[in-house]
Amino acid sequence: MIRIGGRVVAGPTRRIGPQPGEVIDRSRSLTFYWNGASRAAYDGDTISSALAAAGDRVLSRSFKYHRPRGILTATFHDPGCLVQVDDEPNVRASHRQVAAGMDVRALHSWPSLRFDVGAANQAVGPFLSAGFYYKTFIKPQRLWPAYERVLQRFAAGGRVSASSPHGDYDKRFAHPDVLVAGGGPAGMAAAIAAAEAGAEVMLVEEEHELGGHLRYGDEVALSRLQELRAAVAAHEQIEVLTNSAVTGRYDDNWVAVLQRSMPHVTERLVKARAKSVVVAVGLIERPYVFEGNDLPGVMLSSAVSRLVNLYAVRPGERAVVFTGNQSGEAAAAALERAGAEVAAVVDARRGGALLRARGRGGVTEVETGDGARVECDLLVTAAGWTAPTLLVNMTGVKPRYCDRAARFVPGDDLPSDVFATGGLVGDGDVDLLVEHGRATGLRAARRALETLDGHGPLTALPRLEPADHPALFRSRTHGFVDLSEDVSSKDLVSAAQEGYDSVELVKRYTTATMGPSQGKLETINTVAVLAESTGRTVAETGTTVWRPPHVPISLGALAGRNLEPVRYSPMQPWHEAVRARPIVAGQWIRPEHYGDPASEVRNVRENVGLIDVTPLGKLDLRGPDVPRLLNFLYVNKWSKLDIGSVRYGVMCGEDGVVADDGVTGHLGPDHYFMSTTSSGASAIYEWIENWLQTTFTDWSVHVTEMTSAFASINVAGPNSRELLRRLVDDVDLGPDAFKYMQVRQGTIAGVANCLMWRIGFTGELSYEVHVPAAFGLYVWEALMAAGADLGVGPFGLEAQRIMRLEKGHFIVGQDTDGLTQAFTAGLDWLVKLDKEDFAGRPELVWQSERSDELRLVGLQPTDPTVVPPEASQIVSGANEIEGRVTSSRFSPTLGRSICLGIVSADLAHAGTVVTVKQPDGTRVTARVMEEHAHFDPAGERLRG
Amino acid sequence: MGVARAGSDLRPAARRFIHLRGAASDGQRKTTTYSAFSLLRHGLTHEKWQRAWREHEVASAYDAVIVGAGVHGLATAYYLAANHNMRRVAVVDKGYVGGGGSGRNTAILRSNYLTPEGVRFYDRSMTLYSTLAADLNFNVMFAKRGHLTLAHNDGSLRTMRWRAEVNKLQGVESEVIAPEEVKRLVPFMDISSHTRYPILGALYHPPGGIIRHDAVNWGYARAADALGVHIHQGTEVLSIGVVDGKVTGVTTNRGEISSPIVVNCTAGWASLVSSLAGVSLPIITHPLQAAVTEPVRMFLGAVVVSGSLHVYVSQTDRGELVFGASTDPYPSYSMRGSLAFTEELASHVLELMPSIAKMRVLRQWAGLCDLTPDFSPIMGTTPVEGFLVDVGWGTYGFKAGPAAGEAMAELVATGKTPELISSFGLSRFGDGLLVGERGAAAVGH
Amino acid sequence: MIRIPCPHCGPRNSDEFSYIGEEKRRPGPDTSPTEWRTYLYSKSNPAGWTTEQWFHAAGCGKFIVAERHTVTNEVRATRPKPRFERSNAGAEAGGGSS
Amino acid sequence: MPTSTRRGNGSVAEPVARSPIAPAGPTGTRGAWEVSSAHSKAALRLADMTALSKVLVRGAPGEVAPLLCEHLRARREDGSLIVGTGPDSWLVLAPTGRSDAVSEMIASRLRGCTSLVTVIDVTHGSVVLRLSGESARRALEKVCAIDLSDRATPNGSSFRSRVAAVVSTVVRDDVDGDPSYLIVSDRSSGQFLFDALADAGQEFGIGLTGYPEQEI
Ligand SMILES: Cc1cc2nc3c(=O)[nH]c(=O)nc-3n(C[C@H](O)[C@H](O)[C@H](O)COP(=O)(O)OP(=O)(O)OC[C@H]3O[C@@H](n4cnc5c(N)ncnc54)[C@H](O)[C@@H]3O)c2cc1C
Ligand SMILES: NC(=O)c1ccc[n+]([C@@H]2O[C@H](COP(=O)([O-])OP(=O)(O)OC[C@H]3O[C@@H](n4cnc5c(N)ncnc54)[C@H](O)[C@@H]3O)[C@@H](O)[C@H]2O)c1
Ligand SMILES: Cc1cc2nc3c(=O)[nH]c(=O)nc-3n(C[C@H](O)[C@H](O)[C@H](O)COP(=O)(O)O)c2cc1C
Ligand SMILES: [Zn+2]
Repeated sequence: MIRIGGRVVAGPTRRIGPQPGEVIDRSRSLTFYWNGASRAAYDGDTISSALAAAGDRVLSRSFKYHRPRGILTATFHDPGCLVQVDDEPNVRASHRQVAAGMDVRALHSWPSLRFDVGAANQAVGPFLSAGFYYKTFIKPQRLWPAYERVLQRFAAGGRVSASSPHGDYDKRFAHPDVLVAGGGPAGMAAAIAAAEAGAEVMLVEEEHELGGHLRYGDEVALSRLQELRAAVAAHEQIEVLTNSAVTGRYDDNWVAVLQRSMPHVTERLVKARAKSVVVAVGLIERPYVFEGNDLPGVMLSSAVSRLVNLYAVRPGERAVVFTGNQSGEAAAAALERAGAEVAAVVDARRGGALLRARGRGGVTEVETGDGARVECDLLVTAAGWTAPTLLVNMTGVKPRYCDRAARFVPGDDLPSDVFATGGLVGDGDVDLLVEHGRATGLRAARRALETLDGHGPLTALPRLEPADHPALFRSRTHGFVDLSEDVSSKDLVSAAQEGYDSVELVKRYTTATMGPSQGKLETINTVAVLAESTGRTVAETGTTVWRPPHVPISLGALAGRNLEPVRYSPMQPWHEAVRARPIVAGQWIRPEHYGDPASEVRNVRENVGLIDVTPLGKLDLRGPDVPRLLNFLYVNKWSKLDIGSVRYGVMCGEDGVVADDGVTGHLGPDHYFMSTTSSGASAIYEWIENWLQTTFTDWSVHVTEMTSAFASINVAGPNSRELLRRLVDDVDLGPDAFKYMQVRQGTIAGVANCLMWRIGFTGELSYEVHVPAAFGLYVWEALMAAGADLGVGPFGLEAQRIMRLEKGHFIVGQDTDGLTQAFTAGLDWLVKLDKEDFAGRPELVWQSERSDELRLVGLQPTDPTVVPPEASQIVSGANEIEGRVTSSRFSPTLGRSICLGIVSADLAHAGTVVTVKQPDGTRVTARVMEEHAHFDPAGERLRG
Repeated sequence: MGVARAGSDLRPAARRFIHLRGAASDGQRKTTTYSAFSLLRHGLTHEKWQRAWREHEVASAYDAVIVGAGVHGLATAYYLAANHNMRRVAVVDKGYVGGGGSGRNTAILRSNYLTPEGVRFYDRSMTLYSTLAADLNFNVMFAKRGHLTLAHNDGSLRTMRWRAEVNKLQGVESEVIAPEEVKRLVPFMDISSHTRYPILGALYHPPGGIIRHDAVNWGYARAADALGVHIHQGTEVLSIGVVDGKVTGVTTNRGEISSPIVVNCTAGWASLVSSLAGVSLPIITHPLQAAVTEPVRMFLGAVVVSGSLHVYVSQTDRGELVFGASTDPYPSYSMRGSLAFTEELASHVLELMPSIAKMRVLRQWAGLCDLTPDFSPIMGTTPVEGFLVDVGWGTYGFKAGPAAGEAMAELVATGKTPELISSFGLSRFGDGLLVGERGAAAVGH
Repeated sequence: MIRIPCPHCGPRNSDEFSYIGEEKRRPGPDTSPTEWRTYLYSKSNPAGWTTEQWFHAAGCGKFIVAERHTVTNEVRATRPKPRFERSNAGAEAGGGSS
Repeated sequence: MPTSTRRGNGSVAEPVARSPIAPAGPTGTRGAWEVSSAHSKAALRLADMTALSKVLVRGAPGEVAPLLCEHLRARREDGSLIVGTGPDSWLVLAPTGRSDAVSEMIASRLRGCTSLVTVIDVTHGSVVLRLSGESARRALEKVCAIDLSDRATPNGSSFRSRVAAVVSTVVRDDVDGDPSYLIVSDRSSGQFLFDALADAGQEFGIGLTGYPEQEI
């Protein structure tokens, strides 16, 4: 029901007869829900056009003052038309098409859109001036949280739900020669010309179909539209993306395109590396500032044209048109065609002025500059254009103000691979826009294809300039400058007076331009009002920084499939079958344990266990200079390592900080094999390559990453030799033939080319076997089968951690940290400062000369049942920190708790009793041990 | 406090200029107090508000020139005037107040660092922040929402516990909590064990939270102005005078200023400004980006940080989510921002809270961070006498503003480096005495 | 995503590379703490053209040298690390160990 | 404990080589390898080719490239495919079980080189996938940032970059005029990569197909 000044003037529908350019399909009716009530729509309707057709005028309440708001622009940027659709917040009702059954709800209204209690805020408006919250709620401080909760209630926006499904999003890369942003006449023409010149073109249009402003223009416009669309369609080289937005142009023409309503996914992010970008995003009509400018029924002229011509909706019954350009006239003509009465046209070019609009739930009366009052339900404004310069300004080019046309233009000196055309550049009729678009498209193609001629002569770039336009920003009255943020021109004036008088400060103080349309509607008026109140010009005042995205983009689309690779060992199917508990270790997924780590430990100590250590870093090193390389990389000496032997080594960074450890074996002439920690593998590879490629460029060494090429299995425990003997024929495993710290190559279970090292992290007699990966599962199963009577069983990472702690082996990154130099880690026995040079040597020389350094020590809690959690602090006095427990476990082998810890030098002597403060606050004591090893310090078991 | 003490330790040079012609005069003023009452009065009478801070001509001499009108520079100036009665002080900035990192940070405050020196220092800042609104008579909207640092593997869980233990020993509230407790605090969190980055626990720091960062900058500027400090926006330092190893002043685009003290508080630009005085710093500048979503109704109470996933997120009172991540992968002075940042951010946030996929990013931006090798700041003297630095704030320096300003003011006024910041001197790099905060400061916020 | 023209692979997205750092000289073994720590920690960090090393990790696996402008991020030139050009540091570091 | 091995103790049955990708049934064997013998006629097909022999060659560009292949190219020779994977590295793909023979052949060809030459069997370190069919380019474009147009990546070219975030060597190796890509990546991420490609190909109706008769 439509009322004007209390009179009912129309029934519930405002749908008019078929229009030549309408985009609705009258043969397909849909039903959806608006705040719980059903509404009819046609396929092709936007939510707001369907609501407008149904006579709904109020689409939301503003977030601060809870003022009623309706359609203003009928575009994506419509500030009063954000709605909740099902579980999706902040949907643009003037862009989103209706789908059957949609549940659409208005924002910011409680209990209902018509009776809104928050509207009481309007009364206190004068006290809620810009920045009021900085000036109050200061004391008493303890009440601030309570105030804060009240403020939060007025937060803008829709709702998210913890049970929403993630949704289906993905991505795609593209490499167009020319990417055209905007599918209006200029953009289409540019695409056509570029394609004709041989370029692969991507043409991106935000709306649901190509055409730009031609879609809602007159018959001439519509016929040009058909021609251009047909020409685009005729070119296979043009890929057209509609309902898609170019959201940003980043360095080196890396362009983000958000593609919506796909058959396969909800949204897709296209990442395009374009050789040339043509920005043809047209112009945005700007609102006018006056009292009552936010009332439902106040609409931009283009909104009226769109509603009538695209959706066959009569936006009002009786209209006043305030205009400074032809677009106002076009709107007036559209209204008349739609059967509305145009009660008055106020032409700013002839001195006409607009004072205020009045009404409660919508406009009912307009007061013009001469004091006349006109009853109406629609006030149309045509106050001028804003060029959406973001995509150009993202390159670093600053927008320039064109005084004559009263608008900012993209600026000068565009990068050579970015072109602008169409309304963004200037005004003209369709012919001129098309001509300019074509000439620009051709230039873009030439630049992309790096051809200077061919495909005919380069047509001259026609003159396209902004047309003169009256500077219409604000009337004599004050009104809203930013409807989304509820910021008025008065707020801006007062902020400027308070000293927030640069455009950046006024923005931050009032939040003008910080809402959903990010200044596309608001910036020019903000700048103009600020200029007016500071006595500066608009040009001097300048704009705020334009930032991407051009339109908001969902987290889902940005995330896409979220490709996060994981790595598995060849034995993974076996681990899964026995339900090993997985642990995420970097990219690797590994078994943490198989049920009971303590019994896994006992089994290794008593029988034999298998652990999958495939993630260990493995590097194949070849060449005559490998020994020099090893001497440089490790802190210890490598010159004399016999073929068939392996050695433990530690690497430090140039700052002397422990970086990695592992063993390296000498396999054959000029052939070595290095192992690193699992987490250090890729960094160490890169580090070695760095030395070889940038410093020791004349050394002959080839390094090959072999981590995944071998399945690595540690066979550990007193029965390990016997177990291996059953599967290995070609290597003598006898204790004298294959000694501790030796390496052999041979065949295991019929699999040739296996490496076997006699080493062990667990402290037991053990063999680390590296099996060609494809046979990994086969060999693992063979070992399991062959060792059944020997008590073979798997053990996981946790059992290994316990056993290495029993043996006192430190773990780089756990028992050391980012500042732990080699001597702190207790590596005095290993570091060979008499080597002429090695990585980190100078720092280690200086560290060796100091005595006040922290030390890593073995610790045993006095009470053997107490296992202080790792990271418990070692303290003295009240709260003086003297160190910390870096590793701590209950040892099933020793039946007591054991630790490693870092302590200050004066506590590092064996026998010192230190105080450990546990996380629960209790303090316990622990004794500093003679050795890091708590079990078999002499290493008899592993040498056996 | 103040004058007497300051006077006794003040280097003679600092006083020499006070009576020179053209020296800044004492410009203290009576300021309107902000309160509900004054708001009401202005609302009723439509009386004009006073300027928050005034504009001045650039004087030819000051007792101290502070370069950079971010939180560090402004706080230093404020405490110089308030605590030490040194008021002939200028803060110069090439842009607008708070236009550097201080105006573009994700505004997370916390003190749960790793080293005892770090924890004590940041805790002092938190103490100052707690009463800052009242001290400055400007509501800075400090919301102690609670701060969660998630642990996704046993290594980071161990680091969390390490931090908690160090924190507790310095009297700072911190505790490692279990995934269920995380879920209670943040119901949108996916704590299931089959995710790529399972949540094994979190470091919970109840006093941590977010603040209205601009308000902090403006509040300091207004309070400093009221005490007579000159704030010069649009004033760029182009060179720094050094004679016989001593600073003599600066040259700006608005003229020369002589001053015995120049304090470099320029964060991302710190290397460039220091090099004007011939001082080289172990600093590299990387952009750090941030983004906000469109607002939705309040659903995220705590500040959530994941170091492994390089993301931190909080919801402001306006309803938008504010995100940050790790610094850009290569050094740059560009503030243009990248797409990769938003992609990574989104995928990581959805890893934690998959049900917010339909929320939309509204704006992204970038700031510059001055990273040091040990992720600790550099505060104190330099080889050039009178040229002081308060830099190296990396991705974490907003929270430090009050404590750093207070300590730097004391150093300027007394000539002595306060104990609180003594571990953070520039000389530590030459001495090999780094303060390792990598584990707690990188990405941590 | 800026593009870095790898001298071996052609122009590639920068996320295929890891940034290594400004080109630096490693002091010889008889270095002083000051000299060494300058090598370790100090950076020239210019706002302008800089010569730096990148590692084409997700490509050819080569370390390359790039000239990049740190304000515009423009990469104006890249070149391979010269092979067989032994730096002094290398000569000293490797000296006599094999 | 599961025992998928078809043998009781250590030395009876033949060892089984397995790809990291669970084979699409039915399965068969090729040499020591367990392979899928599924057959898909879909317009877009994904096959696990991990059973191929793979040999890595390192050497000085000037000496080796003329004898093997230029960087960024791939060359077919005697039933094997030589790929220039870097300025000084090459990967040779050959039918299963041929790695020793190929290594010897290459080593003998490079015997005259004065610089250090390394030839290593890396069969076990990688997975090899083949993505073929009309929409192969569009599917691969979803997870790979390289320009795959005929202009930039014609048949016979190769590159190393990321595919679905996994560093891979990609060879454009059309089969019977049908666009086709061979993708070689680290073995441990093989299943991940395979799943990611299958997912990317879903909108094009991707079918999983087995190890082909004509191996390379
Ligand atoms: C995206 C982002 C998120 C962050 N998040 C957090 C967070 O959550 N918590 C936290 O504690 N920290 C955070 N930080 C870090 C924090 O913002 C900074 O460490 C802090 O703001 C630095 O403050 P400042 O006063 O030292 O420098 P800035 O605020 O950067 O001020 C430096 C000023 O120096 C001026 N200047 C530079 N050169 C000159 C010259 N030659 N002449 C005159 N003036 C000059 C600049 O214009 C600038 O205004 C974040 C940073 C960024 C970029
Ligand atoms: N009479 C009117 O109502 C009216 C309206 C607008 C423009 N004009 C005139 O038309 C001329 C402009 O023509 P034009 O072809 O340059 O522009 P146009 O406005 O006809 O078309 C631009 C197109 O770009 C699209 N677009 C904007 N940003 C985008 C993005 N980031 N990604 C994808 N698409 C995006 C818009 O949806 C629009 O369809 C101007 O001179 C102006 O005076 C007239
Ligand atoms: C904590 C915080 C919250 C912000 N919230 C918003 C916001 O809601 N809307 C908005 O447009 N910008 C927001 N911004 C970003 C600013 O608009 C601006 O981009 C940022 O301060 C950087 O300045 P610049 O873009 O002018 O370079 C926010 C910034 C910060 C630091
Ligand atoms: Zn390369």
